[in-house]
Amino acid sequence: MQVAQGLASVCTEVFLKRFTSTFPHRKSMKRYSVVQLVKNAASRHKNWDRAWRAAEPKDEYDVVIVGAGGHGLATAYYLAKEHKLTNIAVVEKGWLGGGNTGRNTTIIRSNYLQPESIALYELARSLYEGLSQELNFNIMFSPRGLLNLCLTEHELRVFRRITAANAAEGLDTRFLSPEQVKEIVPIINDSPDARYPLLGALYQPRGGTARHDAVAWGYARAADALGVDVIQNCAVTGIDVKRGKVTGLQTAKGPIKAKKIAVVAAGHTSVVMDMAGVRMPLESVALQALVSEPVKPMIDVVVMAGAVHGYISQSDKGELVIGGGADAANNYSQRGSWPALEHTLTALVELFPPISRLRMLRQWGGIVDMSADRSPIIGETDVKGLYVNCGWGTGGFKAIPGSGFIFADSIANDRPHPIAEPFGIGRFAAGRMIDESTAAAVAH
Amino acid sequence: MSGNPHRLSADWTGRLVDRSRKISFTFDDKRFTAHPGDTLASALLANGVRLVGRSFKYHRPRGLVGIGSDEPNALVTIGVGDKLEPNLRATQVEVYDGLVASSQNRWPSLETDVGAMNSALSRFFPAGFYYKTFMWPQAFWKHVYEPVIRKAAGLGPATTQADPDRYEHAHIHCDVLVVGGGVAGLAAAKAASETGARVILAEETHRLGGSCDIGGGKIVDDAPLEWARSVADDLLASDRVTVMPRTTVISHFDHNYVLMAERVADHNPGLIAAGHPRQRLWKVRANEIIVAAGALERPLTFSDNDRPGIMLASAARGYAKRFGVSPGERVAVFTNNDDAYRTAIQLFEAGVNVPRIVDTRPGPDSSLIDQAKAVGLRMSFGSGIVGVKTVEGGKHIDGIKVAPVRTSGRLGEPEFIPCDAVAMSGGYNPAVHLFCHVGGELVFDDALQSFRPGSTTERLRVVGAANGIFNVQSILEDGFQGGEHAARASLKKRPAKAKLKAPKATQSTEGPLEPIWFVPALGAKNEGNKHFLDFQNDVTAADVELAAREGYRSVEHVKRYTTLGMATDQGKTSNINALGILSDVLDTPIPNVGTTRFRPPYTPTTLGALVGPIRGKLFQPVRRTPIQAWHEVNHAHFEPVGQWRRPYCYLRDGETIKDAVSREVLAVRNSVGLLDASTLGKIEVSGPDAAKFLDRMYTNMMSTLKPGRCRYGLMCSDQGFLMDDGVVVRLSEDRFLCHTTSGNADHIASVFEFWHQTEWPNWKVIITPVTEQWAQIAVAGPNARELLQSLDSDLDLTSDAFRFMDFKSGTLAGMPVRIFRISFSGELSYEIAVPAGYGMGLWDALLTAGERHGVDTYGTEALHVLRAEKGFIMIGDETDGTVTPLDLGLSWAVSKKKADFVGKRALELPEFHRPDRRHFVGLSTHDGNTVLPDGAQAIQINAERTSSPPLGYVSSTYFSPTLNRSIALGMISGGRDRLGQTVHFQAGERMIAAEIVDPVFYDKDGEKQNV
Amino acid sequence: MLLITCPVCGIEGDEADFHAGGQAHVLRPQSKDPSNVSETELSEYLYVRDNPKGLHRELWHCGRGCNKWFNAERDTVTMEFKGFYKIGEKPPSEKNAKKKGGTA
Amino acid sequence: MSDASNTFAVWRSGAALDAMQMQEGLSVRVEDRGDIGMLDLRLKSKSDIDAASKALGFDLPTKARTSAGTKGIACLWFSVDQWIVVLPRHQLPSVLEKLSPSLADTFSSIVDVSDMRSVLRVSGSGAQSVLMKSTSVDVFDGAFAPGHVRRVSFGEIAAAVHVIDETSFDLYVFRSYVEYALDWISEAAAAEATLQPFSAQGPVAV
Ligand SMILES: Cc1cc2nc3c(=O)[nH]c(=O)nc-3n(C[C@H](O)[C@H](O)[C@H](O)COP(=O)(O)OP(=O)(O)OC[C@H]3O[C@@H](n4cnc5c(N)ncnc54)[C@H](O)[C@@H]3O)c2cc1C
Ligand SMILES: NC(=O)c1ccc[n+]([C@@H]2O[C@H](COP(=O)([O-])OP(=O)(O)OC[C@H]3O[C@@H](n4cnc5c(N)ncnc54)[C@H](O)[C@@H]3O)[C@@H](O)[C@H]2O)c1
Ligand SMILES: Cc1cc2nc3c(=O)[nH]c(=O)nc-3n(C[C@H](O)[C@H](O)[C@H](O)COP(=O)(O)O)c2cc1C
Ligand SMILES: [Zn+2]
Repeated sequence: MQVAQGLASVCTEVFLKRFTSTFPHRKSMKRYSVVQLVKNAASRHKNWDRAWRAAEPKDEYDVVIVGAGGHGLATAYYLAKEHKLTNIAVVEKGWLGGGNTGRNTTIIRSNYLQPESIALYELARSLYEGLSQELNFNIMFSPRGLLNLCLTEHELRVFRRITAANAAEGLDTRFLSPEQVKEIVPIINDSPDARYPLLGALYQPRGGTARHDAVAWGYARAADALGVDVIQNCAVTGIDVKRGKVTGLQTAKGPIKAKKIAVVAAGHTSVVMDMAGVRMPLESVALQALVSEPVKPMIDVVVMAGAVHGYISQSDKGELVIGGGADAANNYSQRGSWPALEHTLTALVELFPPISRLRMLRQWGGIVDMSADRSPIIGETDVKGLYVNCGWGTGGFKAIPGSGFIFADSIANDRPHPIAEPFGIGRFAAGRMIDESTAAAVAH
Repeated sequence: MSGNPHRLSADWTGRLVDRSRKISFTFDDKRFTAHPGDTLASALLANGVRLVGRSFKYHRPRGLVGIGSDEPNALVTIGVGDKLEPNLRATQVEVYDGLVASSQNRWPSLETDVGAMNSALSRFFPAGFYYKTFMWPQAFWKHVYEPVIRKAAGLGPATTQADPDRYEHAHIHCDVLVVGGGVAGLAAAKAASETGARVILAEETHRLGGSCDIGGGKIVDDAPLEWARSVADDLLASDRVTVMPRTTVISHFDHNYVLMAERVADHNPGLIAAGHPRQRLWKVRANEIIVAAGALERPLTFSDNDRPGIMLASAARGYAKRFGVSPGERVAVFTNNDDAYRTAIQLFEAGVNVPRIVDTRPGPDSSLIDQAKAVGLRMSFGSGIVGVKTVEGGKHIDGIKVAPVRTSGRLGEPEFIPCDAVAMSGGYNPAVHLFCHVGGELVFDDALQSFRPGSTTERLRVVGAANGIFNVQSILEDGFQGGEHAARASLKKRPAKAKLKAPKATQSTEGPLEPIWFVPALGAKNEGNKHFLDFQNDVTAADVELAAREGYRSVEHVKRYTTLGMATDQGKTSNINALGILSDVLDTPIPNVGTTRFRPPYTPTTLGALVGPIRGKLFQPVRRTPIQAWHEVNHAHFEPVGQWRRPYCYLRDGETIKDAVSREVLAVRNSVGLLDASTLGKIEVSGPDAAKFLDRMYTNMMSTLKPGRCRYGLMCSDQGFLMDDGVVVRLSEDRFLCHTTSGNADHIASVFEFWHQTEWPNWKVIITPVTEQWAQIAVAGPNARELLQSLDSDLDLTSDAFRFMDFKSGTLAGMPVRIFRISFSGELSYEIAVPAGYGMGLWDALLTAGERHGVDTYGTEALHVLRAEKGFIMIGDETDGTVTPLDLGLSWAVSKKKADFVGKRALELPEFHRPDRRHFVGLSTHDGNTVLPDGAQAIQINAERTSSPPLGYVSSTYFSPTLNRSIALGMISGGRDRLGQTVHFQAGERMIAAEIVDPVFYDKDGEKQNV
Repeated sequence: MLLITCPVCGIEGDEADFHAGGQAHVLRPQSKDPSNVSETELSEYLYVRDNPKGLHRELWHCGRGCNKWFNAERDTVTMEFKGFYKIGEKPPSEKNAKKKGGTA
Repeated sequence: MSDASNTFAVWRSGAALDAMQMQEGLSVRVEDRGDIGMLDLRLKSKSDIDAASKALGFDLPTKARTSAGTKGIACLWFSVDQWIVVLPRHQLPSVLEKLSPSLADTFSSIVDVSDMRSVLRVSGSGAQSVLMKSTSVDVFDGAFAPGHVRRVSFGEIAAAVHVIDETSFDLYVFRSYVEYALDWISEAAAAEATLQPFSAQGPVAV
């Protein structure tokens, strides 16, 4: 069969011609505002700027960041903004924000147990509060409140300890009674006959969610405006090291010289670091998630239930956003898989019986980098000029602004930022783990 | 018009409906009549209801677009109360008598929807508008904008009640799973079963035949449907084949694991009453899979193409043929391909007025076009619909404006053609979804202007229209060949030359289609913001263009920025059209633009079905000890411990939990108490190398333990952190019994196996978990010995004969027992193990014998208090994965003599010997009536509250009934060197002062347990 | 849901009936010479993992079968198993490599 | 046996099972096989397998997932080095008397695990259907024939299935899970919802 060559392309051209200003090369970014929106509506949206340039690599940069996820882009932004470095590139093998930042369940909280973690995640959370304004991009931070359900006596003790640990760091986390929980989430199963009767919840009122894609886009746009080259479709294929020091990298778009290289490649960190001969305490595995069809508001907060491995929130569009467990075995497949999701769904239907009649719309996986103690790794490596920021595993979205901030500071000043210091890669050999998995040690 | 204004005349009764019978249903509280066999879509159409829903963003009035599961618009809510179910596609809902349906996403009503204002304002809501605004002032997002947006979004409502229906899971294996019961699927199933394979044929709808009833042509000498009927009969009669109607293959996972959702009773609630589940999830493992899922028709992108009355051409003729319903009285056809001519001809034959066939192709030529000409249909070639005239605020169309589209892209003189419906066709997309779930690679087919399957690592093949083959003869051949090959592969037969022959078929040949992604419109309408791509999410051509222009150039960016393809239909009909536009915008061919990722499930699937029976009392098993029933009868207040449910305490009349716990503690301290310790993990380790092996597993030396003796042991991970503890008993020279904590029983057994098999496979060790073989009862308290002595026994229980940490076996009260004289309470205490079947008997015997001592039973909380009084650690309270035995002051249990044990090397790290590590200590509040809160953080004496990390925390805290004061245990930095110092704890607004003391609060010299 | 065959008992079953044990052939230096293990060697053994994108040698436990641990080779991208082999045996890819070498 | 054997019986046929047998509308019948004894046998060498076979009076099954036995004594293959000997409880002492000496001084192990598991006999027209709803095994596989033994996930618990004949099987579950197993079976055995794939079917619309 041959294709009739008719009007096809011409027709679309007619349509395209309507937009006179195609792809302007912008000098200064126009701020987004209601006024802009109205103005642009009047001009039929012909004059919106590009959010970012389609940058191509230069020969050399002061800092090349590998990975245009939230962490990489935030690092670039703060390097430019706070440390006035302008000769920076972020190289991305696919499309910016296409890694875990673009596929996570967007939970933001800082109610951790260990003081090192609290400092890091609370810095990030507090930066999220003003991030839309900072970036001039609505990232829809929604501090709608977050509940960690308490379903066992063991959790009760752990959560009390967390409440106290948080209070000691000045965080607002509270322990709620089952009645208070019911009031916040009326559809919760609070029957005393439930398999795990509800004993209360740890509540962080300023925990919540943000729009995942917008975080990546907002940082990309803001970084681009400060002169950062965000180079997409540019996979790093090699890292050049001379006499223990980085000199540049090989990419799909050719070699690039670099004084410093910061690898922020999440699930692919082991692969990229291997190019510099650095072996990592990481395992990559697909973490599973799903969304339901959108429905009218039914859950107004984020709910996590560690004892039964389920967490859930409802997006502004109305889907229930549900996180599952990880696959059993290492992989880089990003595929959806079943066992983890079935487990999660049984837990959530048990906790929220009315969701039984809703429907799953889509499921997916993201390759997360699980570090040996499940806490992130931030800092310089044994190779001079080679920095790494990884190991965020299942929970790094919430950390993006904080992580970018302290990582940029560490790179710019050639010494770890105080909040980053405990997260150095050397902690493993030293036995100085930062372990948040207390709830895993359930026993009597 | 009365009754069913759009039912066709008697010759066109609709082959699926029974016009002789009537049933009734309601839509938005209005009662309507339908016939058995109708879908809600066909019944609404028959009743002249065009407006069935409102779109997501602009609340535009919407009607039916399709006829199957690809329907983007006609979403309805079915049922009420606890059976309420939102977002169902009217095209899939089979009407039964009494069905209650409602429209969604409108307020106050479908006809007058306030949200429709959004449509008028649509210019202010281009793609991604919310990223650009709603930012000021900062607090407004949470308090003002977001609540409004949330309320407005979200399609249908959810029920707030628990789901009353039952759901099932079932597992099934087969040689060949065939997805789809159209001609291709039937052919494949027939060929596979005739080759000897065990075959499952799953079909999403309630009937077989797929679209062959509207595809035209002949198989052998009959209508394709007749062939389908006879093949179906063969398949149904075969015991090698299972045909599953109303079963959607939703997901394909690694290694041909497939989920299928069967809608067992949705079409007939009577089945639920009769004992059937509402839906069933099938978990299939198929050696080979054949996807014969057909192809999905795509709309054309013209201005106002979303108006009610504009539907897909195949749907239009489907409604006529299957349900005897016409989409309208005057139905214009708009196409870029020949297949839509079948719609024109069939509608014409059904007596519907077809005023015009508008064909974008300048001079198409084929037998179908000739047929259309022959029956007198009029055509406008090289033309497009350049405007749609609507009435009643866009709820109905009144006619179309048709104009020649010149090669310059300019429009010729428009002609107005009155009509109340349009059947459109932009070509077909093979249904490649399932092929893609497990990494199948697509190729772009220029002739189809669509993607079709390329290569895959799975044992899966695609046939028929899903494979991009649309001609019946070729489909049959493809199906037969696929079926035979798959069967041979599964049965491991040699792939000989195919033996089975497909029957002969004929079908009118079709000319080529013309790719056209954007039909120009008159005047201002050309902005593209009424050229809808994704109907449900209101994504237009202009949105796609804007996204690309703003830099969102990856197809995945376009999807996310515009929400294209993210609605409940996942862009089944619209995605390729959008790719076409994007391709033109970026000036990049479609294959380079690529497509967004296909993900499971194929259609949205009820969470209830996914969860199946695993809910309520079948949600996570509760393990029961042999004494569980007694606990229940005797008012135990339970707590979950692992999968067990252990008595926390036993409540007597009028008692609070606190009262009960203190009574139980005092009973043990003052007389004697019984604890059901059956849940403790028990592992027998035997063999010549058992002692050597346990020396590795435990930090202590176990090889020096004498037969008949017990030793408290610690187990670390190789990282050096304390993992578990328990008493090890040497039953005989080469046989040990290891006790573990309840929650860790299975874990430790597998840890043992792991070390044995992977690190020391040649050691002669046999590991036998025996937790469930034994019921175990702790008898603790000063009167414990007397109690036991009052029972018949062949054992000498006197203190010299049966010392602390001794083990003996014998009989007690006529039961075979193992008795361990160990104590977790600090009292004289025996733990007695009996084969589980005797558990209740022993419990009874002990209770009876203990009556004169006022024996009491105690639960886990009393156990905790008792051990805390003694300063014993509890795994999970004092440990959290970061604590070593050294931190806990248990270095006496960490052998210095052994060359190696699990955790030894790590424990030598300087980090674990830092003087400021947190040590396990007692905490004695200055005020004995004040109980420290759980987990309270210790703050340096005299220091201002700073953000510097606290000194440590409270790990266990109780009011001790024994000592009549509060006691607490905690982990304090350098604690062992701070004994006697005071630390402070924040408790709400209050500061509590406590002294750091030795963790043993009660009977420091251990006299009680040694009596 | 991966499909796994236990090389010990021959059972073929769902991934859910097995338990994944991570990277195989990780050397525990203490077992060789407990008195002479550097901190680097220790952390290499305890924490550092190959984590390859591609062929991975890993441990599995036949939990609903013979209760034995075994090894597998699997592509971590396509998820295809390339072979299953018992503890103590050589990975199939190594064996094959040898064979190739031998015949060449 | 001691006087306490009564207690044993009382617990074994707990209330849950009585209720179950009385429940109407199930496609299977469930009985507790009651007073049976079980030995966990670990043998590491061919000679020990031979010795044990001799002591028991029949060849231990060495083919994976099979069983063997005589006169009331059955031996189920559990692993390459593990068997479960199932026998009437009263025969346990005499069998042990023969078995133990035959394995004396060998690297082997016999553990009395009589009380560790409950054995449920599930029989009736719906037995196969119950298995399909509860386990991931291929019940239509030719190997899944009488005598076949397979450890499975049964619903949410670990279990072993011993196929007796076309319409019955024995289910071995750890005793703490037996109530759960019964609840599960009563849900899976709804008679109306009995599954009969791969058999002639009623009409389906075309
Ligand atoms: C399903 C799921 C749910 C989650 N839920 C939450 C949650 O609720 N809350 C939370 O806080 N966190 C959550 N997370 C974790 C969170 O998403 C991640 O920790 C976080 O997004 C990591 O951001 P990143 O920038 O480090 O990585 P990514 O966003 O993955 O970015 C890394 C980038 O590196 C690129 N890259 C890789 N290799 C190369 C190369 N060779 N060359 C160039 N570029 C390369 C990748 O393409 C990618 O774009 C979840 C994760 C998943 C998968
Ligand atoms: N341009 C054309 O002429 C053209 C285009 C497309 C189709 N056709 C006609 O369509 C027919 C094609 O035959 P075919 O058998 O390949 O396709 P088909 O459309 O006839 O059958 C596919 C079947 O698969 C079912 N299905 C789809 N996805 C499913 C899933 N996930 N789970 C279960 N069932 C699923 C559908 O309900 C349908 O019954 C022919 O009759 C042909 O004439 C013609
Ligand atoms: C918070 C969140 C909400 C989502 N909502 C939708 C949705 O409404 N519709 C949809 O089709 N996909 C939704 N997705 C899933 C994405 O379509 C996509 O599957 C996911 O980001 C992973 O990308 P991939 O499937 O392209 O690999 C959502 C994802 C996230 C993280
Ligand atoms: Zn095995």
